[in-house]
Amino acid sequence: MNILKNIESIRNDFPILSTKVNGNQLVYFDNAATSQTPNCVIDSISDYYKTLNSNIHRGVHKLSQLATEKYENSRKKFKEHLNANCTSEIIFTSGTTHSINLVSNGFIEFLNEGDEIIVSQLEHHSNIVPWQMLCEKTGAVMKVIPMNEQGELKVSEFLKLLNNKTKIVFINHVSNALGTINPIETVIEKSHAIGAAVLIDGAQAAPHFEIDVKKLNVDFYVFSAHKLCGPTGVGILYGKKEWLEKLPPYQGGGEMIDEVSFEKTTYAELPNKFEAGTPNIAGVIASGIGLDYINSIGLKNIKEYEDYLLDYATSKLKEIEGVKVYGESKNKTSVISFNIGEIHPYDIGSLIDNLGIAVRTGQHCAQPIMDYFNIPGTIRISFCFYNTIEEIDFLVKALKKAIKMLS
Amino acid sequence: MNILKNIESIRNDFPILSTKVNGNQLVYFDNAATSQTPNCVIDSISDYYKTLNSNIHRGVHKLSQLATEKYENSRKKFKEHLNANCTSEIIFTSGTTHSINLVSNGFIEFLNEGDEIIVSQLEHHSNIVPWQMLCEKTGAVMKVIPMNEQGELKVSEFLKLLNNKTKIVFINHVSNALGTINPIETVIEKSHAIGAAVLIDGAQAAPHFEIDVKKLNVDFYVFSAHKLCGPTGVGILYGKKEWLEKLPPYQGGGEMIDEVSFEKTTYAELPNKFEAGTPNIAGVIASGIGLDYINSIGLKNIKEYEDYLLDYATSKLKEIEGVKVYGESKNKTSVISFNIGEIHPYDIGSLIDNLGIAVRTGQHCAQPIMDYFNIPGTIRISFCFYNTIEEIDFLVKALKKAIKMLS
Amino acid sequence: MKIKDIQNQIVEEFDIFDSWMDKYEYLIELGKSVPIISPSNKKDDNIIKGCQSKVWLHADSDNGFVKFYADSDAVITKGIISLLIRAFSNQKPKDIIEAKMDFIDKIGLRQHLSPNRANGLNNMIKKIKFYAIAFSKTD
Amino acid sequence: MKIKDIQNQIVEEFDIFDSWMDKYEYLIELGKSVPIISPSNKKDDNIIKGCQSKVWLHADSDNGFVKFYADSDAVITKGIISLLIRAFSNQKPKDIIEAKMDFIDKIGLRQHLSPNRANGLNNMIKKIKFYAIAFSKTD
Ligand SMILES: Cc1ncc(COP(=O)(O)O)c(C=O)c1O
Ligand SMILES: Cc1ncc(COP(=O)(O)O)c(C=O)c1O
Repeated sequence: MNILKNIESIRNDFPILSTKVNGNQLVYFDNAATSQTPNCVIDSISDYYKTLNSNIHRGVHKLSQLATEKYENSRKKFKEHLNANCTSEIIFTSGTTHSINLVSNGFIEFLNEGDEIIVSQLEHHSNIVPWQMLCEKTGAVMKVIPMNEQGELKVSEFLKLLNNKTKIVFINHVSNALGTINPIETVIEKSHAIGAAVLIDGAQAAPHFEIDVKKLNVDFYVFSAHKLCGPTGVGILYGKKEWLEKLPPYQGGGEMIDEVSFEKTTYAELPNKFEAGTPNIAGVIASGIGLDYINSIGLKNIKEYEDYLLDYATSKLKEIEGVKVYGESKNKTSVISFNIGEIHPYDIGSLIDNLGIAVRTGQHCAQPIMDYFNIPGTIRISFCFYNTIEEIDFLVKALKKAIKMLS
Repeated sequence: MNILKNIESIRNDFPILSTKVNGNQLVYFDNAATSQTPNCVIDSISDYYKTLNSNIHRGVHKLSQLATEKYENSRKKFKEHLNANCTSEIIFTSGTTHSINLVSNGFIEFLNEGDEIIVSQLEHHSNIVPWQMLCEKTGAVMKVIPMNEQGELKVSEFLKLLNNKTKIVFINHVSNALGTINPIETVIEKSHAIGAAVLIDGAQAAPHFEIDVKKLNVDFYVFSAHKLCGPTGVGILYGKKEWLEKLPPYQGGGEMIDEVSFEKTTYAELPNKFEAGTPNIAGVIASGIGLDYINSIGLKNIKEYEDYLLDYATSKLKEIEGVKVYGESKNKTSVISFNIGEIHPYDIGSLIDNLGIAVRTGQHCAQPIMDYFNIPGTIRISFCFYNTIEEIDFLVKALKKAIKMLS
Repeated sequence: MKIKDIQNQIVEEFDIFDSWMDKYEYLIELGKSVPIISPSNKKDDNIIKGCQSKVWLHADSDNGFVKFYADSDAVITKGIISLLIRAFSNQKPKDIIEAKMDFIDKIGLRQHLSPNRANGLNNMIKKIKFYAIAFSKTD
Repeated sequence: MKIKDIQNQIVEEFDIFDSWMDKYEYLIELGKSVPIISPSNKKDDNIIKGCQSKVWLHADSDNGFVKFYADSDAVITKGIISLLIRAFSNQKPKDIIEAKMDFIDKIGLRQHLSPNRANGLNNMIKKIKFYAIAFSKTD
C-alpha cells in the first residue's frame, strides 16, 4: 500500500488522531512509548467480550473452544510473521519486560559464578535490570559494549569482550532512546561462534521492519504488542525450541502443568509451560488483529515512509538554531532525540504539549545513554506510519514558539 | 439493588448472554472460570483506545497524564474496596497466578532449608505449583492441611502442622472446585500467633462477597479482574506495606527503578517497585469500571441472590437419580461440583454443551481434590448474579436428556 | 476396503442424521463395538495425552496389516476412537501413513468437539500414525 | 501577609491571563526571582524526587519564621517553586503545617502539569511541610 497516497484513510482508522488539545489537532509523536490503536483492533476486543469471552484451553463448551481457536490462531500469525519453525516457539507474555524476565530468570540455572554476560550501553532499563538481578543471584559478571558519539555500538570492543566465559548476549535491535539500528547479525554470528546465546530486544524494531528469526538465527527475540498497533498487556517471546525446552518454567500455575500432586508435579509441553494462569485472552487475539493491520500496510512500505519522515524531520530540526541531535548513525529508524541549546527538555515538552504535540522528554528508560552524553535527558520524537510531513512542520513552528518563550 | 426484580436489566448489560447455541439461548454456568463482561467495561476499553491511549507515568504530555490519572484512580478504587491502608498496598499484576508467583518468588529470600510452609488440599494449581518451585529452590518443606468428606479443611490438623518453623501459610478463601468457604479468619489468627505470614487466594471469593483486608488482618490477598466482570490480563495483589517493602522486586525493567547504572541500580518505591514495564493500562482502567459495576449492584445483594441460586440448584440436582455432589460444606458459595452415577463428566459436558449450556468438566486445576475423591473429574456449575432459576431448570432438563442418551 | 472408501462410507452414514443429537446417539452406539484393548495392554504407556477422558490405544501387526485395540472411560470418546479404528484397522502401514484424516471434519463432529478433545483427537491420530510407522520398519 | 491571603493574591494575578501561553510566560518570569539556594546547600540531600527536572530546596529558620531557598535546572519548574516559596516563606511553622495547598489547582496550572510533574509538585509540598514540622520542633 502506498502510504503517502492513502494517508487520509489510514489516519481515519485511528480514532484518537482526531483529538483536539487546546484547540489544536493532536500530533502524536510518542510512538516509541506506545503506538495508537486502529478501529479493527478496538473492535476485535469488543467483539471478543460480546461474543466469545471464555476461559481457554480448559473447557468442553463452545465459547471456550472458539476463544481457544482464536487465541491459538493469533499464535500462528506471529509464528508466520516471524518465520519461526513452529507455533511452540511463540510464547505470549504480558510485555517485552515480562519476556526478558522470563528468559533471564531461566538463565539462573545455566550460569555459574564468574560466567560473563554481555549487554550494550544502548539498552532500555528493561534489558538491563533483569540481568543485573540475575548477576546478583548467580555471581555472573556483566560486561558492557560501549558506544561512540554517533550512538553506535563499538563492534570491535564487543569482539574483545567475547570469550569462552560468555554465556549470553542481550542487546536491542533498535535503541528506543536514539533510534540506532544495531548490527545484530554480527552480534549473533560472533556470539554463536563462541557458544553464547543471544537475546534481541526487538521492542523498537518489530513495529518498523520485517523480522525473520530463522534468517537471523537468533535464540530469543522479544517485543510488545502495544507498540505494534495492538493492545496493552501483551508481549511476544520468540525462542528457539531447543532453548525453550531447556529453560525452566518461570511462573507456576494452571495450564503450565501436566500432572500435579503434592509429591511431584510435571510440566506441560511448549508453549503452555510458559503460559501459567489465565492469559490476556482478548489482548492476544487483538494483538493478532493489530499484526494483520500492519501487514496489510506492509512493513516494507512502512519502513520506506518512516525513513522519509525521519530524513525530513532531521533536516528541519537541524535548521533550528541550537538543536543538537543525539544518535546520528546512518543506520537508524523512526526516532529523533535532541536538545536545544541549554534549554531543559522538560521546559520544551511542557510548552509544546499545550500546542497539542505529544513528545517524550527525559531519560527514556535509558539512563546509561544520558550519562554518556552527560545530559539530564532529551526531547524525543518517534514516528509511526500515520504521521505526516505537515505534523513535522507544525512541530518546528511550535518549537520556535517555545524557544522564544523560554529565552 | 434487588437483583431478582432487576434481573432483566442486569442481563441486558451483558451482550454475550443473548448468544444462541444450536437454536438455544446460551446458559453460562462457567463463571468460576471467568465471568462475563458488562457493556460499561467493554466501552471503557474502547474509550481508552479512542481517547487516551498513551504510556503512563513517563510522559509530560496530556494523553499520558490523563491515562496515568485513570490508571491510578483504578488503584484507589481497589484500595477502597478492600479497605487497604494506602494505595501503595495495591499492586496490579497480570492475574492471580502472577500475583502468587510474585510473592512466592520473593519468599526465596526469607526461607532456609528445613523451614516449613503450609498449603491446603483444596488449592488451585496456581496456589500449589509456585510454592513447590519455591521449595525446590530453598529446601523448605511443604505441609498439607487435609480435608474431610464434605470438602472442608480439617482445622485441628492445621493447628498440628503449625510450629515455629512455619514461615508462610497460603490457602484459598473459596475453593474453585468445590465452593467451600475456608475459615481464613482462624487460619490468619493462628498463623500470626506463631509469626507466620498468610497469603489468601481470593480468586473465587472477591466476586461473591465483601473483603476487608484490614479486618482480616491478612498479609497478602490476591485475585483476578476477569472473574470480577473485568477484562482478561489483570490481577490484583494486596500486600501489607511492611511486607511489600521487605519483599524483593520480582521483575526488573522500566518504571520499577529509581536510578540505573551498570554499577548499581536502586529500586523505586511502592507500588512501582512491583510494576515493571508497561502495564495492561486499558485493562487496569477497565477493571476499576468492572468493580464499580459490581458495587453498583452490591456484594451483599449478590451474595444473597447467589445463595438462593445455589440452594435451589443443589436441591434440584439432588432430585436426579445418581447425582453425587462433591463439597457439601454448609459454608459454601456459587459452585456445585457433581457427577452422575458412573457417567464420565466429559460425556455429560459434551452433550449439554450442544444444548447451549456452558459448564466446566474435568479437574478444575485442582487435581489433589480429584485424587482425594478418586474420580477423573466432575461437572462443575458456577453462578454469577446474572444467572436465573429458569436457567437452572433448563439445566436439569438437559441433564435428564443427556443421561437418557448415555444409558 | 481402502481407507478412503471406509471414510467415505462413514461420512455417508452420518449424513443421514441432521441433528447433532442423532449423530451423538449413533456415535455412542458405535463406541460399543470398539475392539477392546486387552487388560495387559491397558497400561499408562498406552494412554493418549490431551484427552479429558482416558483413552488407551494399542496395535499389533498381523501378516503386514495393523490391528488397533482401544478403550476409554467416556463413551463419546469411545465412539470417536471406534470410527478411527474402523478406518485404519486391518490396513497396511504404508496406507495408514499416507491416509488423509479429514473425514472427522466432514462428519460435522469436530465442531462439536472441544479443543481439549480436538487436541486429544490429534493425538489419537498421531499415535495411529506412529504405530504404522513403527510397523512399517519392522515389516 | 497570611498564607491564605498570599495564595488568593496569586490566584487573582493568574486570573488576569486567559491563555495558557500568557500564564506560562508569567510563570517563567516569576521563576527568575526565586531566592536562590546557596551553592553549599545545592547538594543531593536537598533534591526533590519525582521531578523530571532537578529541584533543590533548602530552608532555615529566622526568629521563628521559616525561609525557603531553591533552584531548578528547568525554568517552568523554577516558576512553580517560586509560587510555593512566595506563599510559604517567612511564615511560622504552624501556619505552614496547617495551610491548604489548593491554590495551584485554582491557578489552572495543574491541568497543564504532567503526573510526573504533579508528583514532583506533591513532593515539593511535602518537603515544605517537612521543613516546617522540623522547625516547629526545634523552636
Ligand atoms: C482459586 C483460584 N486460584 C487461582 C486461580 C488462577 O487465576 P488466573 O488464571 O486468573 O491467574 C483461579 C482461577 O482459575 C482460581 O479459581
Ligand atoms: C527497547 C525497549 N525495550 C523494552 C521496552 C519495554 O517494553 P514494555 O514496557 O512493553 O515491557 C521498551 C519500551 O518502552 C523499549 O523501547
